[in-house]
Amino acid sequence: MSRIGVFVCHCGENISRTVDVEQVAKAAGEIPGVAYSCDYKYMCSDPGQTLLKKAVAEHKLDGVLVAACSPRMHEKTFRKAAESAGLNPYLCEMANIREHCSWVHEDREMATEKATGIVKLMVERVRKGKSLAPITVPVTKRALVIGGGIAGIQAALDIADAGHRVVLVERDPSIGGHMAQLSETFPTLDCSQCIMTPKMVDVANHPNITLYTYAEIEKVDGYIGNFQVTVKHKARSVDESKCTGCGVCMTKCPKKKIPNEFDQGHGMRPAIYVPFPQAVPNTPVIDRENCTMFQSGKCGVCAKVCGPGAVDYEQTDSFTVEDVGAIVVATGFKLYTIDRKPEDSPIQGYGEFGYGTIPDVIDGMTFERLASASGPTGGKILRPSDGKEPKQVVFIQCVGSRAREKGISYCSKVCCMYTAKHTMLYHHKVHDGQAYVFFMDARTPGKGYDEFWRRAVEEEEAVYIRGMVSRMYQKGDKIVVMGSDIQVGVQVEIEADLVVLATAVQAQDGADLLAQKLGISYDKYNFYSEAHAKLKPVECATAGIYLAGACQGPKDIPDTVSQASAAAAKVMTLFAKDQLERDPVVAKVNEKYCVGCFACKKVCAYGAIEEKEIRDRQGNLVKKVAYVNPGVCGGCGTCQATCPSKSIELDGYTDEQIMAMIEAL
Amino acid sequence: MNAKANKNQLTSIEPAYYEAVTEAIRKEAVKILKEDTVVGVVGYLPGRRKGTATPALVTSVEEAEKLVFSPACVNNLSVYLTKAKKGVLKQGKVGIVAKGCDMRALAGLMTESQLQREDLFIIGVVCPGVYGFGVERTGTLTEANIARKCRECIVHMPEGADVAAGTHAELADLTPEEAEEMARIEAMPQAERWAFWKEHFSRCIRCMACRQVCPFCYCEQCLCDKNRPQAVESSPRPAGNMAWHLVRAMHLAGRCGGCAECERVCPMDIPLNLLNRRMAKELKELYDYEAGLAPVEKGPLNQYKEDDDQSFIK
Amino acid sequence: MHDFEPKIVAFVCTWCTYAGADLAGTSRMQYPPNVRVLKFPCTGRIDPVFILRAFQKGADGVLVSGCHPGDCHYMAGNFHARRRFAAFRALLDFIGVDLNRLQFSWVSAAEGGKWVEVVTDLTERVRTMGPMPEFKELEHEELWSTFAEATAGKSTGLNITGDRSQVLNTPELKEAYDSIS
Amino acid sequence: MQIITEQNLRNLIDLLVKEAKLVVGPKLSGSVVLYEPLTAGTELTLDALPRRSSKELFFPVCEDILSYKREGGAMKVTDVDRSKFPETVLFGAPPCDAGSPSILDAVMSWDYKDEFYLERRKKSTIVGIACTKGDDACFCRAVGLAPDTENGSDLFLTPLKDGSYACNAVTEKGQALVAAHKNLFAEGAGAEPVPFVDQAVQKLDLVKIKKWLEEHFEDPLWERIADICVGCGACAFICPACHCFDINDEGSTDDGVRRKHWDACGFAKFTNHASGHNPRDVQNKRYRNRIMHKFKYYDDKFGKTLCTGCGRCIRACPVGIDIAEILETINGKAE
Repeated sequence: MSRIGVFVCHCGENISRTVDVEQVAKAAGEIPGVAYSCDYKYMCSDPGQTLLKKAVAEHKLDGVLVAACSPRMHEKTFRKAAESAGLNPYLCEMANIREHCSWVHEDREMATEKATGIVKLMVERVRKGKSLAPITVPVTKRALVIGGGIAGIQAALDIADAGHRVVLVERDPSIGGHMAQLSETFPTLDCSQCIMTPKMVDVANHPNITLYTYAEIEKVDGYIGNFQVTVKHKARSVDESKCTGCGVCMTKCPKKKIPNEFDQGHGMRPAIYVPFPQAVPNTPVIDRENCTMFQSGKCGVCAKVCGPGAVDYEQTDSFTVEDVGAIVVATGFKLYTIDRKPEDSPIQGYGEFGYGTIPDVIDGMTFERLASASGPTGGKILRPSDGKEPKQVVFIQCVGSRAREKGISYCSKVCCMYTAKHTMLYHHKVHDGQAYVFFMDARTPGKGYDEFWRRAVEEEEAVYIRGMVSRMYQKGDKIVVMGSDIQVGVQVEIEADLVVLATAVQAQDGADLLAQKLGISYDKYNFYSEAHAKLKPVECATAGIYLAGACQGPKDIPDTVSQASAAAAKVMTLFAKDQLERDPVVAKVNEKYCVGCFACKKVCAYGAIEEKEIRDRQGNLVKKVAYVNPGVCGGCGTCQATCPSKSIELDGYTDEQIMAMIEAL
Repeated sequence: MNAKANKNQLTSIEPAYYEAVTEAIRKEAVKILKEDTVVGVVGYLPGRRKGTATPALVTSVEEAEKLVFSPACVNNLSVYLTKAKKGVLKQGKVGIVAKGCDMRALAGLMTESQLQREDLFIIGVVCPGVYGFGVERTGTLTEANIARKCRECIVHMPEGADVAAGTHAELADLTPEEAEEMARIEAMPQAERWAFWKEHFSRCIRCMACRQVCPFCYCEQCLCDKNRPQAVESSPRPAGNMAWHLVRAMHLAGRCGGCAECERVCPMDIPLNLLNRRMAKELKELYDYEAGLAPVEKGPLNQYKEDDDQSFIK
Repeated sequence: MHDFEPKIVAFVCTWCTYAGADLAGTSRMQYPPNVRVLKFPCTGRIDPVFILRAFQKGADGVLVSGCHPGDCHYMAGNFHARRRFAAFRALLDFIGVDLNRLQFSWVSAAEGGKWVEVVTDLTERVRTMGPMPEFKELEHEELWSTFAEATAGKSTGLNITGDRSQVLNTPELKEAYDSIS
Repeated sequence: MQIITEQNLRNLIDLLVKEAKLVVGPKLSGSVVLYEPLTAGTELTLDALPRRSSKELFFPVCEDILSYKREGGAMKVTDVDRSKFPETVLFGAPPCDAGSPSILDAVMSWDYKDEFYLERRKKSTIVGIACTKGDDACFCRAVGLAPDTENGSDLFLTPLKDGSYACNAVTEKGQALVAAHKNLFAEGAGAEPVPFVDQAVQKLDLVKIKKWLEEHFEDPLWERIADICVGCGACAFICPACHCFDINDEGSTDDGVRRKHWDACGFAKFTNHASGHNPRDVQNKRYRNRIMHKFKYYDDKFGKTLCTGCGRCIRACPVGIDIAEILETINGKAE
């Protein structure tokens, strides 16, 4: 039989004013299993806690119930006190007779009855409670950052600067991401590459960073503090350890007319290439689909000219397994492209804009490349069709974004600002040109942002037309843009030389597949979901995985960098301890009775449940059962309510406790 | 018999149809046993009494040649793959004779990781129906002796089987008795509904035939057998009986494939399948889910949509 | 005081509704004292069996309350609970339980007022409905062959023939009994 | 010979009800016929064998043994008042039901006297009736009974072709019942009795079967016939002779009721030890126990066969296990 002590608190007069605390203490003393009960003015005070500790010793109590305020207020206080008296802290509970009773009722008799009822319930909870020990998980102090754009670079540098080792994995041959493609950045108009490339070099040179480019995540096992990540190193056909980056192979490659992805297909590159001159690493990669050697077996020029003999046509994909304790996901975004739209694209429509069919209708990123000094036009604004300088340019905002009927309801956040920037860049480069912008509203929250936008409108002579474009068509070498100006209430028709579409920011291709490997959740647009929109904006629901940048949703550079540093800080917090300590309120499986239907696994939002094989002594498979990884379990108990045989049980909220409480109603 | 051409006019299914199915099953069972494709075949053998058949695991060609299919083959054999005969699956691939409703159970068991498709060789039966209980069990199947569940069968064709025995055949113009009964109960005033079920459940003696024969009651420890804590009283009294049947219905919600074996085997004639039907109807209406039409990743109560109905929540 | 004080049981999640009820307290809002709160980590933990059991053990009304959709501390517990209880409601309705006795709600940690409203509404509604007889009656019903009048002693206090309490009060037996609880 | 008309039989029931006796007989309950208390003679339904046997009159599905409550430091225990068990008359039990108490008396009054059973037994009078129905599951003749076995009944009725019944007061209880209601019975030759139905399984050599069982505790037969058993308790629960029960405390550890209720050797947990070990770990061992208990162990101990051949288990078995067929098989092997 248990020996429970019940301590009824007056809380000054807060409780005793409406509840007859002496009566409650007396009634509590008669509950089976209660060995001691008393009341006291302030249980949370030092003398109150001393009273509790003394009673535990004197009356050999094996459980404690403090009937006082909300456990949200003082549960920690009393559990600590109980612990110092030698009790397991989880055998100390609180009965809430203040917030849930004395403060909300006036009738003394009924409030006293209710308080007694609450105490009775909670005594049962203590009685059926179990001692629990905190869970500790060892932490591997090495981080993985997925994605080598500005978000990944920032996160990797921050973590590495803090003295921890980082593995940075980038899918493309070079890090840099979208930011490396940009010409100048709002709201300061500083050159993107000028601020980006030093950071790229820092990554390459940092002793704590292992950089894998042209690599992808193949598989993720493990959990917070203990992930095992398999990285697939795609065959580069160039041995990185031998290559000096001299570039002779590229100049000698006979196949040079391949549209360059970095320039949105508006520049050319050879079959063996680095994406852009400042690439990190400066090691070329062979584009096997376009390489004559790979396609017909005849060529081999690059191998012949390579002094160090780094070109290796036989190279195959290879794999490494990286042990890491935390993962930062920074996979960025892609821009919605109409012509390359996959059949199942969530966005439908916009065929009327002629993108992909009219050569001089381009997207924002292409304009960035046209405006970039390192771009295909050397920084001159020349239109793709005939290389002429456009004199009338129409910019259209919200192409894809905020168009619920076309599949995307969110705002892409950066387009208002970058379109304003585009009008300025255009104005700076083509002094006699005129920029028109069709827009719904200008969204410019951010430091210096509205000032920047106003500058575009007021000083840089961009004509902003509030309204949408209904149709565009080619007329001679002009593009006729028909739209409405809803402010003036007239139809507008502009004969433009170039049209720039601010297409929507979308999740990266394969974002969902990566999420499935990582076991993190994503929304219907494949953007990754944070654990809490307000208070856990960086954490994933899956412990030990953090988000940085536009993979979570459209973001501009300052926000991305801030979040990347925040994610890095979270990783550092995790790495600050050798062992991770967690609340022991986690689920456990009764392996004897589990039959492996894995309903628990299906409802677990944390991915904490794994399949475990039970084998006999001969090694034959007996059955598969569920296994809860205590390091990952969040403790919600949804699994237990789902399990038909109750072979999985949440410590701290067991069926036995709950049933006993119901019995005591 | 020209079942295919006249399927809408059929008022009876003659024994010849079942004989043809029997032949096909025997042929297939013999073949897969001879070729060592399977270690055994779970099928039906004739019973001693007229109009009865009994489940059997046959492992030899001689036994396989005795397998039958008739309207007396009421059992859902999939239960043997999770319970009494589950050991046989460890020895190798198993053949099983399955009607459409049994196929739904198999699909459900695959959904719940209890079976792997590759471990089974499914001899599907194009089933026109089986006998009900308390009816004349003569050779010919008619509206008068067909089981209640078969009247509303949507799975005459055993989709997803390795082979199908029989051609299409079904009785025409059967009144949906079970749906009508369900509607009748739903239309009762609430107190009358309570009285209806209370009366039925009070007869329950907790023989657990409903549980034991259910392909989905494969738990090694039934919640209702647990005594610490005792969520459901194990004594056969009205209180515990009510709790047991509610728990049973709830645990089968979204999983039950509608074979109605629970109702058939109840020695106290409790219309248990009505509960299962009611839950199935609700899940179809709310989440557009029908159990067992194919193996799926998650059942309706193991998943959610953010915009699920919540009109009942304040 | 009323003629009938219904027993109301509330199953609530600790993060939202329990905190909402705390807020009602700190705001000194008033509501009927009939409710007993059982705290769970999440509505996802709440098994329909608990509701059934509460009715069996004398509850006249049951409230289940948790975080609003999207606010779940555990991301999806309340979404799973929503489906589970939608199904369970249908079952109870089909079996003939008046669903007016079973209330579901989302009450956030900020909604002290809503907690008061939900609890008050349910208490008053159940009060007008009167005691819930169904499950309670079942608890006392026996099959005919049990001869209920012979065992009526347990519920009415009558017909007590033998009092073995003296026998069972030997230290050994007491210890044996004590050890199992 | 004493004759009672059908009307007078029903009148007798009415009179007994008025005398505050508990009158139990086959009665339509929902769609099934069960032995239930009759409130009027018209409720008696004799055209079908009740689904459950009449054993529940003496051995209820579930009954309280005691109730307990912790008061202060002491546990207060309250017994059931068995003196409240009513005087009972059972009507319409065919020999396969009426005969069961005389089989069970042996075990119930063996080393431990089951006071609950014996008290009920003492207070009951059994009005048996010769069986003129029967189907291909019946095999009472094969286990030593017959449709007109009077043993077990206090008063035995034989249906006559004119609808009346020939009565034979087998015991003093039966004589007392007739004597107390003399005017309902008439002396006469009576019409011809209604003929009995032929039974499919008529002859079994129970001695030989027992011998075979003695020698074949381990035998492939068990696996062959019993592996399809799904382990429910339908056969045991509706059996007139099965008498296993479980005892459960229901309620909390402080306040509750100790109940005794039917159990079945077919349940997987029937022999499960607290240690987790289960000596009857597979279904065929459990089914073997069922046969052994009925045709060997009980005979060893009490010289009786624990089966009345009512055929209920054959009709009810979800998977068509046919005890008569099994006995025939064993009989054949034992030759």
